[in-house]
Amino acid sequence: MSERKIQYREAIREAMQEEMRLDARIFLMGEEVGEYNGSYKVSEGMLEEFGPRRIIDSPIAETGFAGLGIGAAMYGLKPIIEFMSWSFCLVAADQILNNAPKMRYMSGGQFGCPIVFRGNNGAGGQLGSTHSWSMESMFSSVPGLKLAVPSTPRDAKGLLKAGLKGQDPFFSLESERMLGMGARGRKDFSRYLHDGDLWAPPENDADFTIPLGLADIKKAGKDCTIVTAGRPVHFALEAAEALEKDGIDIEVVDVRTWRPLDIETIVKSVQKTGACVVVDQSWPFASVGSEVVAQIHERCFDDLDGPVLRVHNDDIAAPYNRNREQDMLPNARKITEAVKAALYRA
Amino acid sequence: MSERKIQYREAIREAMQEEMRLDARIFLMGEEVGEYNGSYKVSEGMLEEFGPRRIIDSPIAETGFAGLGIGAAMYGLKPIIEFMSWSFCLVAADQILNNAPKMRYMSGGQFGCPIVFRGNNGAGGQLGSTHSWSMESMFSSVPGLKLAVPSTPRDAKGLLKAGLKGQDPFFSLESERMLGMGARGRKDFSRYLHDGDLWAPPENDADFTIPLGLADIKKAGKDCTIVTAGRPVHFALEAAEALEKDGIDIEVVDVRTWRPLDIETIVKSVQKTGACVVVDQSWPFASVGSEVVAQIHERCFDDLDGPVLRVHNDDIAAPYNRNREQDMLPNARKITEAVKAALYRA
Amino acid sequence: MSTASASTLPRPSDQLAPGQLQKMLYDMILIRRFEEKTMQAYMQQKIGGFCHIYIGQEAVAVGSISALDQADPQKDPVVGGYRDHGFALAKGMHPNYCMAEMFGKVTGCAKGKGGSMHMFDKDRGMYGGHAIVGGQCPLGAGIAFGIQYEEKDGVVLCYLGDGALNQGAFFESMDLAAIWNLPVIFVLENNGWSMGTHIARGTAMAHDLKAKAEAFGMRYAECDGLDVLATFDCFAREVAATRNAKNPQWHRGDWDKLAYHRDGNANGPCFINVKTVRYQGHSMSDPQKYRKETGEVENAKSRDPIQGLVRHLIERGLATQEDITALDEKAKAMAAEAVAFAEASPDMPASEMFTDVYADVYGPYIAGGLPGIVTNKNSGQ
Amino acid sequence: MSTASASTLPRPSDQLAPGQLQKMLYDMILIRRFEEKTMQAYMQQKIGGFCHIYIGQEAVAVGSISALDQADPQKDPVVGGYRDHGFALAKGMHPNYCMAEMFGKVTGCAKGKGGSMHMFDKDRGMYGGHAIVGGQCPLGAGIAFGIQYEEKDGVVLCYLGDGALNQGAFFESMDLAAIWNLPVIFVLENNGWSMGTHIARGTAMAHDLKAKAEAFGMRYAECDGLDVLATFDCFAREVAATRNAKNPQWHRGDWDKLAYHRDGNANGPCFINVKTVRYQGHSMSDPQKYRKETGEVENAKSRDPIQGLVRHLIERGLATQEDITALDEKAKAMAAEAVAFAEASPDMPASEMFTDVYADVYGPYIAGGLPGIVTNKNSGQ
Ligand SMILES: Cc1ncc(C[n+]2csc(CCOP(=O)(O)OP(=O)(O)O)c2C)c(N)n1
Ligand SMILES: Cc1ncc(C[n+]2csc(CCOP(=O)(O)OP(=O)(O)O)c2C)c(N)n1
Ligand SMILES: [Mg+2]
Ligand SMILES: [Mg+2]
Repeated sequence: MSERKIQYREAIREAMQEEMRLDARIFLMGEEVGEYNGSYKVSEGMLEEFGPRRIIDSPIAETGFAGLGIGAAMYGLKPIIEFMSWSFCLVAADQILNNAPKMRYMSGGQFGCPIVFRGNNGAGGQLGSTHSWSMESMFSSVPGLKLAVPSTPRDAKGLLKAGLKGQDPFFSLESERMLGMGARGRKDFSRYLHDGDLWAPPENDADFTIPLGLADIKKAGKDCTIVTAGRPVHFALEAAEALEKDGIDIEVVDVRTWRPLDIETIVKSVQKTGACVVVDQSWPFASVGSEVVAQIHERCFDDLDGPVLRVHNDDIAAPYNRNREQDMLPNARKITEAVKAALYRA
Repeated sequence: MSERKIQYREAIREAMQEEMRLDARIFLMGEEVGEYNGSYKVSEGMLEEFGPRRIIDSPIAETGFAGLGIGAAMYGLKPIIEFMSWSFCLVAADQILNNAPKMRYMSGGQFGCPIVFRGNNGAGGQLGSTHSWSMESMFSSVPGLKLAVPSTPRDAKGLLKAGLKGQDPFFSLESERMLGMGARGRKDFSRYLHDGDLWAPPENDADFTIPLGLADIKKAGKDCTIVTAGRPVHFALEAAEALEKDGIDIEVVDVRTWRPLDIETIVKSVQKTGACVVVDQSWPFASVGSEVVAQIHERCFDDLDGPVLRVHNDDIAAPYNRNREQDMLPNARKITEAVKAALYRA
Repeated sequence: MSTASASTLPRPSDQLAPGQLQKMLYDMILIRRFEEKTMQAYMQQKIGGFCHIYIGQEAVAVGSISALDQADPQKDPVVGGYRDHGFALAKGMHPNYCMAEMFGKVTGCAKGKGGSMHMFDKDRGMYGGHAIVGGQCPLGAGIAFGIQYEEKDGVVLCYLGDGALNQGAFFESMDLAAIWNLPVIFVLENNGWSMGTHIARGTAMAHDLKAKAEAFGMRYAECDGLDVLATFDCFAREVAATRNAKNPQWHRGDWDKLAYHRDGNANGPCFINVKTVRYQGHSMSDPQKYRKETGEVENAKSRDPIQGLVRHLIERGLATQEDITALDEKAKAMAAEAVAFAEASPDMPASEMFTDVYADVYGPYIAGGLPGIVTNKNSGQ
Repeated sequence: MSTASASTLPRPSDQLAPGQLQKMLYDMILIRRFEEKTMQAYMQQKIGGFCHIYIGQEAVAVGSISALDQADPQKDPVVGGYRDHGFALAKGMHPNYCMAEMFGKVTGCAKGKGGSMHMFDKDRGMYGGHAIVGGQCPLGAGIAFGIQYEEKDGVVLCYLGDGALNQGAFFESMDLAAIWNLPVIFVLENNGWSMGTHIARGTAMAHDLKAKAEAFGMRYAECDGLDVLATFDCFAREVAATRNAKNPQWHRGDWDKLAYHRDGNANGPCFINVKTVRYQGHSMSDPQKYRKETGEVENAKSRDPIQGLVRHLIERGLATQEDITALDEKAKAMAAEAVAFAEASPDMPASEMFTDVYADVYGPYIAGGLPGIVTNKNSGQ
C-alpha cells in the first residue's frame, strides 16, 4: 500500500466535497469560508467548485446564521455551519442547544434537524481564555445531538461523512492544532499508527464512512486502558512509547464520538486490562471524563484493581503564556504519570 | 422555638433586601422585576422600597443586560441579574460563561466580577423542552464561577447572602416548583426537617449566611448515602420515609453548592454507610451526578460494597405531557428503587 | 420604500369574493371560540404549562395568512412565537390536533410532547410555535433561505411579539434577510406589551418602528391589526413584493456595490408592524394589574376585529345575519368537538417518551438509560 | 440630531496648545513604533497567539482618547475589542506592560495570562480588550450604567470593529443605552473589513450607518479617522454631549411618553462612525489576498494620520522638524525599551497558574486539582 499524504484539513474538505457532489441539498456557511478560502484553509477551493449559492460567507452573526441553518434544515436542506472556532458558538448557544437538538422531539417527529455544526475546538494556540474552549463536556450532555471529536484525517473524514448522511444534528469538534497533521504522511503520527496507515482515509472510496458510536482501538495493549478522543489520542500514543520502555503495554481506546458513547468497547478493554486512565481535553468537573469513570465504575466494579484516574485540562481559564498553557493541557508526561499511578507503579 | 412560616420566594427576597440595605452598590435587574413585582413575585415590593434606580425592569435582551451587569461589576457595583428562568440564559451564554467567570483571570487579577445571576431552574411545570433546563451540570464545569442549588428557604437565603457578600460570580439556581414551599410552615416539609425547623432561616439575624462549599446533612442515616441538591432533596427525604418502613436508614447529603463541591462531607458519609446513590435533576451524561460518582470512585474505592447508582432526569428533551414529565424527573419511587439496588435488596 | 401611500392604491380586498370574506370571518370566529374553550380547559386544569391566548389578535393571523397561496399550504410557510394557536389554526391546523396537544394527548399535533407553545404542522407549512423570545427569527430566515436556495417562489411569514424586538436574534436575522435578500416577512404582532412591560420602556424608537427596518434597508409597512381587511390588503401587497426575492450575492463581483445598489424595485424582505391588542393577560396566570387604567382593551373591543368584519359584510350585503349565525354555530361546534376529541384521546403513552429523540437508532438511549442510572420502569417499551 | 453641520462650528482642536498637539503626535508615533516592534517580535516567535496590529488606525485611539478627561484617567473609561494595543497605549498604559504581556511575562499587564487581545489597566480606566466580537458592547453599557448609577459625570468609549455591527450583542447594547440614556459612546472603528469580508457584504446599510443609530433614536456622528484633529473635534463635541446623561426611567410615570419624548437637547449616548484603514492584515497571519487590488492602503498612506499631523504642525509653526525628530526618537526608544523590558522579565511562573481564578480561597482548586486527577506537578506551589 502506497503511503498517502493527506492533512486533517484536507480530509474534512474531501468529506464535504464528496457529499456535496452527491447531495445538492448540502451547503456550507460560515465566516470566511468562501472568498477567503477558509480562515484555516479547510474550505480552500470550494467556492471555486460550488459557487456562491452553496458556499456562503456569513457576517459575524452566529445566532443568526446557526439559526438560519436550523430553519433551512427544517425546510429540507442539509446545512454545514462552520464556526471559525467552537469558542465563538456561545453567542449562538440557544440556537444550537435549544432549537437543533430538540426540534424533532418538540414537534412530535414532524420536523427533523439534519444539520452539521463544525469548527475548531480546544486550546493550545496561546489564544487566551475566551478562545480556548473544549465543548465536548458541556454539549455532549444534551440529548438529541451527536458529537464527534476526530483524532486522525481518516476519522475526521469518515465521521463527517456519516454525520452528513445522517438525519440528526451532528457536532464535529475538530482541532486547529491538528489541521496540518498528515502533510508529511505517516511521519506526522505515532509509530503505532504506521502499519497500514490507518490514520489516512482510503483513496478513491467516496462511500467510506465511519459509523457514529463506534470506538476505535488505536493501539492494543494489555496492562492499562486509556480512554480518550481527539488530540489527546496522540498524547496517549506518545505516552505509550515512553511506557513501553518501562515494560508497560497500554491500550488506547479512541471513542471518536462522545455521544453516542461506545461503552461496550471501553468495558471490554477495561475488563481485559484491569486498569484505566481517562484523558480528556476539557475541564474536569462534570465532564466526559467523569462520565466515563462513572460508567466504568458501575460496569466494571469487580474488574478493577484500583480506581480509574483522569487527566484533564487544569481547572482554570486558559492562560496565554506558552509554557503555562502547555502545563494546563493534558500531555504525555501527565498521562505517563497517571498510568503509573493507576498501576501502583508511581 | 416558635414556628416560622416563610416561603422559599420570601427567603430569596429577604436575602436581597437585607443585603441591599447594607450595600448601596447592589441593584436588581431583570424582566418584570419592578412594576410587575416579579413574574413569580420573588421581588414583590422591592421597587416600592428601593425605587427604579436600584430595581430595574429590563427588556427581553439577556445578552445585553447580563453583559451590562458584568460591566457594572467591573466598574465596582454588585449586580443581581435575574433570569426569569435559567432556560432563557442560553441567549446570554457568551456573557455569563466567557466574560463573567474569566474576567479576573484574563486581567491578571485587576478586574473582579462580583455579580449574582439567579432565577428558576429545572423542569416540572409542563413547560416543554426549551423551558425546562437544569443548568447545574453544564455550568458547574466552568472554573471561575460558584454555583448553588438551594433546597430550602433557609439555604436559599443563606447561600444568596453569602454570594452577595462574595467577590466572585455566583450562580443561584432556584426552583419555580419550590417558590411557595414554606407558606404552611413545617407542614410543607418532610418530617425529617421538622425538628428545630432547620428549613427556615433564623429570624432577625441579618448577618446569617451559609458558606459556599459546605454540604449539609439533611437527614443522618447509616445504611446508604444519597448525594443530591435542590428540589430532589425533598424527593430523597420522601424516599427516606418509604425506606424507613423497610428498615433502611438513609443519609441525605445536600451539597448545596456544586461548585465548590464539599467532597469531604460526601466521602465521610460514604465511608460510614458503604453505599451511595446520587440524585441529580439534570441529564445524566457528563453531569454533576457523574462527577460525584467519579470522585467517590477514586476516594472510596475500598469503602464501597457495590457501585454508586444514579438517578437523573431521563436523557430526553422534556415532554409537555404532565405524567410523562413526572416520569422523566427524578422522584421518590426511582430513588427508593435505586437505594434498594445499591444495597442489593432490589 | 414604504407603503405610506397605500391608501391611494386599489385595495386587494375589493377583489375578494363573498365566500372568501366569509371564510375569513369564520377563521376569526373559530380562533375566538377555540380560545374560549382553551381558557375553560385551562381553568379546569386539563391544560397545563404556559398558555397564551390569541383573543383580540385574530385579524393578524387571518388577515396575513389569507394573503398567502391558498392552493398549496406548504408553499408559503409560517413560523412564530409561543402565542401560536391563532396562526396555527389560520394556517389550517385542525382544531382537534391543536386542542389534543394542549391536553397532552398522543393525538395532538406533537403527540403531547410540545404543548400550547409548540404547535407544529408540517403538511400545512406550519413550522412551529417557539418559546424562546426571538428564537424563531433565524428560523424564519432559514426557511426563506431554503426557498431561495431551491429557487421556489414561496414567502415565509415569521411572527414575533414586540418583546422580541430587543433580542439579538431578531436583529441578526434582519441583517441576514437584508444582505441575502431572502423571501421572508417579519410580522410584528405589536400588542404594545411584553408581559407587563410597555413597549416604550423596553424598545427605543417604539413610536416609530420604521427605523428598525430602515436600519437594514428593508421595506417597512404597517397596518391596523384590528381590521382584518386592512391587514389582508397590506399583506397582499407585501407578499407579492417579497416573492421571488433574488440573492444579490449569488454573483461574485464588486462587493462595494452590493445590496444598497440593488434595484429599488426588486422584490425582497419586509418588516410589517401590525398594531393589535391582546384582550387577555400575557398568559393564563397574568392578573394584568399593569393595565387596569389604560382602557386599551375596552377601546379595542369597541373596534373588535370580528365585529368589524361582520358589519362590513352585512352593510355591503355580502352576508346575512343568518349566514353569520351559522358560521358562529359551526365554529362553536368545531371548538366543542376539539375538546371532546382531546378528552377522548389517550394520554401520551410512556412508550413515546424515548421516540423522536433521534432519527436513527441510537445506542443505549433508545432503551431509556445509561448503565448505573435508574430510569422510569415504564419507559422505552 | 446629527453633527452634519459640524463644519460650521468652531473647532475644539483650535483651542489645543502646541504642547497638547505634540503630545497627540507623540502618542500616535508611539503606537506606530510600538506596533513595528510587535510585528518584529511576532515574526521572531516571541509573541504567540492571535495578534492584531493597530497601524493605520492611530488617529482613532489618539483623537478620541484625547477628548476624554486628561486629569483623571479613571473618570472616562474605555473598553474594546481585541485590536487593543492602540487604545491601551493611548489611554496611558505603559508600553512595557503591554509588550511584556504579549511576551507572556509576569510583568505584563495581566501577568502573561491575557496576551495581545486582553490588555487591561484598571488604574488607567482601561477595561480591557475583549476577544469575542461584539462581546465588549454590553460591558461598555454596563460601565456607563455604573457611572450613571453613582451619578458621576464620566463617559465611556466602547470601541468596536465594523464586523461587530452584525452581532446581537451590539444591537442589544444600543437598545439598553438608548432606553436608559447611558453615558456611553459606541466608537465604530470602521476599517471596512472584518478579516476578508468587506463591510458591504455583511452589513445591510453599510453605505449609510446613520440608520443603525436612528433605529435606536441615538445621536450619530462620523469623522475621518485618518485625520486626528477631525477625530478629536468630533469626540470633543460628542463627549460633552454624552456627559451627565440622565436616566429617564428613574422617575416612574407615564411610560407611553418615555424616551422619545426626551428633551431633544438632553445629553445622551452616541454612535460614532470613524472611517479608518488598517494598513496590515487582519492579524499577523493574514496574507490579505482579498485586497490586493483595492489600493485602499496605498491611498490611505498618502493621507497617513501621522504625516498629516506633522504637516499641520510644521505648516502652522507649532513644531519644528527637530521637535518632531525628537518625538520620534523618544517613541522609538520607548518601543525598544518595551522589548528589552519584556525580554528581561521572567516568564509567567507556574505558581501563577491557579491564582486569579477566584477572589476568595476556594477548595481544592487552589491546590490545583480534584481527587483522581493528575495535574501538572509544578502547579499551585
Ligand atoms: C429569551 C427569553 N426571555 C424571556 C422569556 C419569557 N417570556 C416569555 S413571553 C415574554 C413576553 C414577550 O412579549 P411579546 O414578545 O410582546 O409577545 P406577546 O406575549 O405580547 O405576544 C417573556 C418575557 C422567554 N420566553 N425567552
Ligand atoms: C463571536 C465571534 N465570532 C468570530 C470571531 C473571529 N473573529 C475575530 S476578529 C474577526 C473579524 C472582526 O472584524 P472587525 O469587527 O471589523 O474588526 P477589525 O479586525 O477590523 O478591527 C473575526 C471574524 C470572534 N472573535 N468572535
Ligand atoms: Mg407583545
Ligand atoms: Mg474591521
